[in-house]
Amino acid sequence: MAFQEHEKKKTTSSEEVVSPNTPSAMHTSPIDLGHIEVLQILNEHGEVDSGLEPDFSDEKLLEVYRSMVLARAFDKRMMTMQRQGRMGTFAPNIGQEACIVGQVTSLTKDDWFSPSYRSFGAQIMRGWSMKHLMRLWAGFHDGFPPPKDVNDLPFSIVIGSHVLPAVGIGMGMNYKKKRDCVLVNYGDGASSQGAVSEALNFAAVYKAPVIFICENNGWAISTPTKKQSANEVLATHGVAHGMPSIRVDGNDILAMMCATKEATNRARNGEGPTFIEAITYRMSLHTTADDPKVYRNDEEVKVWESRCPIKRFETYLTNKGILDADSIEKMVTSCNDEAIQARDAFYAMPPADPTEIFDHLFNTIPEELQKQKEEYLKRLHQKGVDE
Amino acid sequence: MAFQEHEKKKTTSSEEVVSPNTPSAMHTSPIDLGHIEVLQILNEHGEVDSGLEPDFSDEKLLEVYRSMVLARAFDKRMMTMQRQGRMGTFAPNIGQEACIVGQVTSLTKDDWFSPSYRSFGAQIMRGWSMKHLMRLWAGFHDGFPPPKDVNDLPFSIVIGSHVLPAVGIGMGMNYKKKRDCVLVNYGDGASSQGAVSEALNFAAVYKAPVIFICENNGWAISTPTKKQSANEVLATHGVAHGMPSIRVDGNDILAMMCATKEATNRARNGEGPTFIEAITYRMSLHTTADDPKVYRNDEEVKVWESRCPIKRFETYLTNKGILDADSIEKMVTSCNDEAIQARDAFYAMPPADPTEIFDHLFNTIPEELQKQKEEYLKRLHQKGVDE
Amino acid sequence: MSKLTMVEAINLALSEEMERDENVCMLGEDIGVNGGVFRATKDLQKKYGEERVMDTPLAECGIVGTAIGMAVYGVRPVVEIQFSGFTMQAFDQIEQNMARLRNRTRGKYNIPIVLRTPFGGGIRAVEHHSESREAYWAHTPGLKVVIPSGPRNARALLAAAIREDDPIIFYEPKAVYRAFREDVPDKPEIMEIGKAEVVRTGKDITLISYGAMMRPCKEAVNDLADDHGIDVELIDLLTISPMDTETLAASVQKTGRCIIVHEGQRTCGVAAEIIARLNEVVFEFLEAPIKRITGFDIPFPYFQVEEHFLPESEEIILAIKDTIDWQ
Amino acid sequence: MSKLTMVEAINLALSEEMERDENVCMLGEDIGVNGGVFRATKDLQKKYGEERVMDTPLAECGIVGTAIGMAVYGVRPVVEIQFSGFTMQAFDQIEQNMARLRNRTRGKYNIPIVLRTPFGGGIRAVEHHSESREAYWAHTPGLKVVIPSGPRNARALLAAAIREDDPIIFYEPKAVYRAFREDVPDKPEIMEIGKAEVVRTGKDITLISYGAMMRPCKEAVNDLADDHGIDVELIDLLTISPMDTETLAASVQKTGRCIIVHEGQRTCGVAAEIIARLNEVVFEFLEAPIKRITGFDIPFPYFQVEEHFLPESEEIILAIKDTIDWQ
Ligand SMILES: Cc1ncc(C[n+]2csc(CCOP(=O)(O)OP(=O)(O)O)c2C)c(N)n1
Ligand SMILES: Cc1ncc(C[n+]2csc(CCOP(=O)(O)OP(=O)(O)O)c2C)c(N)n1
Ligand SMILES: [Mg+2]
Ligand SMILES: [Mg+2]
Repeated sequence: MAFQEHEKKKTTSSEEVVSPNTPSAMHTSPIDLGHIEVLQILNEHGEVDSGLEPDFSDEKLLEVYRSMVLARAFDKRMMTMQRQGRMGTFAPNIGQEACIVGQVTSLTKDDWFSPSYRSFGAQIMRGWSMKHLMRLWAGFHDGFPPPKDVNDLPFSIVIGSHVLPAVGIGMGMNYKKKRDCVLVNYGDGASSQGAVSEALNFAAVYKAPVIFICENNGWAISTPTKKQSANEVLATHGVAHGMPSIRVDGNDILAMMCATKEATNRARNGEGPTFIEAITYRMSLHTTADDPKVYRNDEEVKVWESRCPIKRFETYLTNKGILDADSIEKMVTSCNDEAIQARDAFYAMPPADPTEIFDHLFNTIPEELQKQKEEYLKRLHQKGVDE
Repeated sequence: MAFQEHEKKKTTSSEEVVSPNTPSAMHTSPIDLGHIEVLQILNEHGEVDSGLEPDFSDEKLLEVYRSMVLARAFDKRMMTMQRQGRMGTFAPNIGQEACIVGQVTSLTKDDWFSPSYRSFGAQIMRGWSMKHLMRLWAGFHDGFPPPKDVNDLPFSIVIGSHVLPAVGIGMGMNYKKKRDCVLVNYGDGASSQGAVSEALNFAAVYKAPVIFICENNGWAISTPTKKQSANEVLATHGVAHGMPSIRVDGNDILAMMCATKEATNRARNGEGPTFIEAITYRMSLHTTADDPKVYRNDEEVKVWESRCPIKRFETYLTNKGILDADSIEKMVTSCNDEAIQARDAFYAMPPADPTEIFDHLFNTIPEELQKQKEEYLKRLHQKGVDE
Repeated sequence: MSKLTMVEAINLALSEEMERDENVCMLGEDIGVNGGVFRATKDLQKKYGEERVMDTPLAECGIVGTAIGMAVYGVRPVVEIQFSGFTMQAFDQIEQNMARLRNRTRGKYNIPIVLRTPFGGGIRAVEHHSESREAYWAHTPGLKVVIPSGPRNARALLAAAIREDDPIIFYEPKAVYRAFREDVPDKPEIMEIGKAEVVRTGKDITLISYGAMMRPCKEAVNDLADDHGIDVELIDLLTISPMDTETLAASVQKTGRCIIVHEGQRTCGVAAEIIARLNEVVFEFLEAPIKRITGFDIPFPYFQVEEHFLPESEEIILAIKDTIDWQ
Repeated sequence: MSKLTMVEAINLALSEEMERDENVCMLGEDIGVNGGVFRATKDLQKKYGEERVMDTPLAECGIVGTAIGMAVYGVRPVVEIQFSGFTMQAFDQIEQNMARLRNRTRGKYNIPIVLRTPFGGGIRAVEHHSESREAYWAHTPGLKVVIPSGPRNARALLAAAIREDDPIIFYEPKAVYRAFREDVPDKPEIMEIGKAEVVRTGKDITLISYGAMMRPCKEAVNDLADDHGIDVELIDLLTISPMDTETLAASVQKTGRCIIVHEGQRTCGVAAEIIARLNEVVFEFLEAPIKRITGFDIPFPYFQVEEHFLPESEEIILAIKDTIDWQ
């Protein structure tokens, strides 16, 4: 794909540049920074760029499509539960399904994923059951550990704080000579955190097998991207730290699949990290505690409705003869049902165990902490909380 | 100068780019990142690029030349004192005089300067007496406050930690509608600190009148720039954050003077920050506690000797007829004398006052702290330390 | 007089101080159009403009670091950190510059910053949103740490903080934000920073707390008076640092017994410091060990069980009875 | 047996542990060719290669943050932060991830990191190079904090720390680095983390300290024994958190009197915690207020006057005499 070529070009041009501690004369010719490629395969109308069309199998395409529909169904179910007071505050992923689902489609079980809090669709694909995710967002401790055999970090609550650990996992892969990779996503807002810059730098310096997905969805709560950064092309951050960087239409599932596939290939081949800026849009609330009416106008939202990643993909799949109105409807129903079943299973789960909050901080609970635990158990006992 | 043009070009190209939260269609054409201009006016042999030669007055040129010679004389004096055990650990600026002195030549008294620890020449130009700087590096509290009427921050010891406050000063200037500017310098090593990225971002977002000088001197203690960053063109950091960025030959005093002059003009005109990467070389020890023989070879150092910023400037000034061998010798002697006088004046200063360490933390010393102070004074008394 | 919630009272103080002094400005995430995620800065941008109420990029270190520079330049920034857990992102700037730049320059530059941030549990929030880490700041030389407990003192202490020339960490107990309303005078009011308040005098035992924990303490005090005839002296610390040792000592000298309640973790917490001081100055008056009821030395738990982590009045009552019976 | 300085003993432990377990690796600034600014990692890169002894970019948050990821992946990073003052740059990663990721994942991921860093004053360094902020870490749930006081225990505790599966802050008293030599056995040695050491038994008073402050304490103890017939029990804390309350309490129960000495700032410091605990568990045995001789609540002063900031034996002697005479 185009952006590998770009990468080659860039390397050549930067070799010309004087290395300050290499004794060579000062070059005075301007340094060409090259281009950032922009990738879109399916346009807003679901029309495919035939020159770029990938050849994923029909099964793969349908699987991915279903994941997107399921992500939306899950979102809606969560919203209802939240409004009924049966779910904690959470961050809907509606409108970003192509970006979120697409990014993990090239990952294997041995790869790692370090998600932001707005990554339901991806987490489900990675093997988290919906019931488990509900448990997590409803504030149960047992919701946090990733499922057995799933190599994920729990989602990040502190903006940007999960990016450095993700890079560290990549460095660990290099250390252990594994040919796997790590994918980490974060938002336009997170891109302002210094720790994220440090992460890009470490990844590039150590050629760690990391794929950075910067989900530029236009907003960080009430702050639009143009107030977040004077350079709205966030892919430039990747360039600054010396890694191949691309901008992708994040509402185009094919583009997301292709871009991440290429990036994971690079990573596995020892070629180091890749930066992908995905342009998408947060269609709903920031979280259920937020009211976007205060800070953005509906028209903007409407325009983005017309760029819906699911509809676009449906058009493509319909044109390809893989889907039709009927199978679409069935798929939506089955996903809604699955979400409802998950909800029921979640409701049937046991209440939280208040006694275990001391047990996992250390491998062995230190004596002094054990005393505090006993004090706490006494408190529970006095309150009549069953253990 | 070239890099303003470059800036115009960049703006145009970035306007083409889709603003994610502005409802416009996704562009798929590659985003041109443009070029980073590289500025050198005096080459290694002291030959001037006549197309770029600035017309500073002879007095100005001589004043700057003397500042460079004085910076070196001061450095040498400090080194002797340190080796005699009469000075604390310090960071020599030898070899970087053009970069260090040149950067402050366009600042006025109303502007602010936030220096790194390797900025003697600049601090002297800004109005710090050498005696005062000696006091500072010898570990006296009264050495730290900048002199009356000098708008500087004290030098930064924690790498990169002074950059955000410098940007804040620029934001304060905007707040108070002042047309002044702030200049902050930091090293290639510091460029890895996340806080420095945040500073670039804030400056660009708020169009703060800040000039960033990234002194790429090849080394951060034992770490060469190429291990610090996978993209050795550190000026790209400025580009990533959306500000005009240039690379300058930091051993070329004319280039440093011109680049910073243009940047200060931009800042005063409300056009926001500028990023200047200055390529230079740390000729001596990192600090007096360091032994570079452990990690770098002498040949590299020798090559850079031939790029000496002072010699280069001498050649130019001699060719121009402003200097000759005789006046050079006189200048060197007079600077050495001045440094010796400063040393003598420093030695004649009173010993440190151990009693005042409680007095400046707060505007009014809180009662509880006053009790601790009394405890401390009692300790001094018991030790027989005269107050 | 109007009946305000704490968050309204804070909004009022901010508005009054911005009105009073044009050098007062605000920086924070989503504090502008959005009025802050808790609406503490509601309408202030509309009133005072984007230049004085600045939405920032999402970078706490950046916010605090630039506020320091603004302060050096003579502006008086009030910083909002969205949740106190995210002050960790700015720890370096707080510890290395905000708390020390005045000292470093021997008073040449003042750093009149107020760093406001909601702290504490009780609102069923996700991890990192319920922290009480005031002890970090109390342990950091150069900072003052102020914690209001109700609408009226929040308004008066915040105004005082904004007028101070030294940096202040202003921890707002978010569980109190909308918990109750209180009469707040129409005219601006100032409360001295550095003074604890004896909320109720009593002779049997001293109970010391602050912030949201004042509620269970008050409940306990009332129950004990009503049902057990135990007369508790209740002290609201209000300023954590510098600590008003005198008021605490005077009380314990009288009662001989003391309990301290806070949400923050125990080890090296604020209660430890109070005990150390009382041990130093009123040792001979102590008739029982001083008890601390605090957060445990584990991370604040997830919200399904958070209620069990937070001290409640029953436990305070038991502790008081135990301490009174101690021999 | 060989006579080693503390910095040599640390180097030895690092080398032995890297030899023993190929998953042990190191990250830090200038630790490779340069061997660290104090030479604690001298020659280790030569021995174990660049992949295991990694020079990093100049970003402490980056170092700790990536080490966390490596640890999650099963590597065992030993991190060097060049001076403990710069751990502030990594505060967020330490508090939010290093200390908590195990808890967050209910034990799915271990974080076996040792964060080594030189702390404390006494070497005439510039600002930020003499910090003692162990109380921050003691107040942070999820961390263990270990502070050796001599070559032999440094080597044995560091080896133990590297073998632990939980994150450890390993504070090295830099004033001790080259202060004296001590016999260190040829064979690797392990000392249990979490145990204080009674360095000298005594009956009159308990003196508790750690790190570089053990030197003036030992001087004081010897002087008191020789010149005044006062029999001091001296305890080296060694692990600050979790604290060995039992050993401390047993001693004070016996002596009835106690003094605590540390360089770190006073308010909410380690001494405050010790006092709070002793108050809780041996209140009835206390015959005098527990005294603390600590750093004052100001930034560590510049080096012309730093000697006056640091506690010395004369003051400890006076305090002990005062406490013994107290009534
Ligand atoms: C360090 C930190 N600061 C602030 C917050 C509060 N906060 C939560 S989400 C958010 C905005 C994030 O925006 P972005 O990174 O663009 O992600 P998006 O929500 O758009 O997916 C903020 C400010 C936080 N969680 N962590
Ligand atoms: C936050 C922080 N980390 C580490 C150090 C120790 N240190 C002092 S100078 C230095 C290297 C700085 O290199 P660079 O930024 O390139 O500046 P130069 O010394 O080359 O001028 C280091 C690591 C420090 N002072 N602050
Ligand atoms: Mg966003
Ligand atoms: Mg450098």
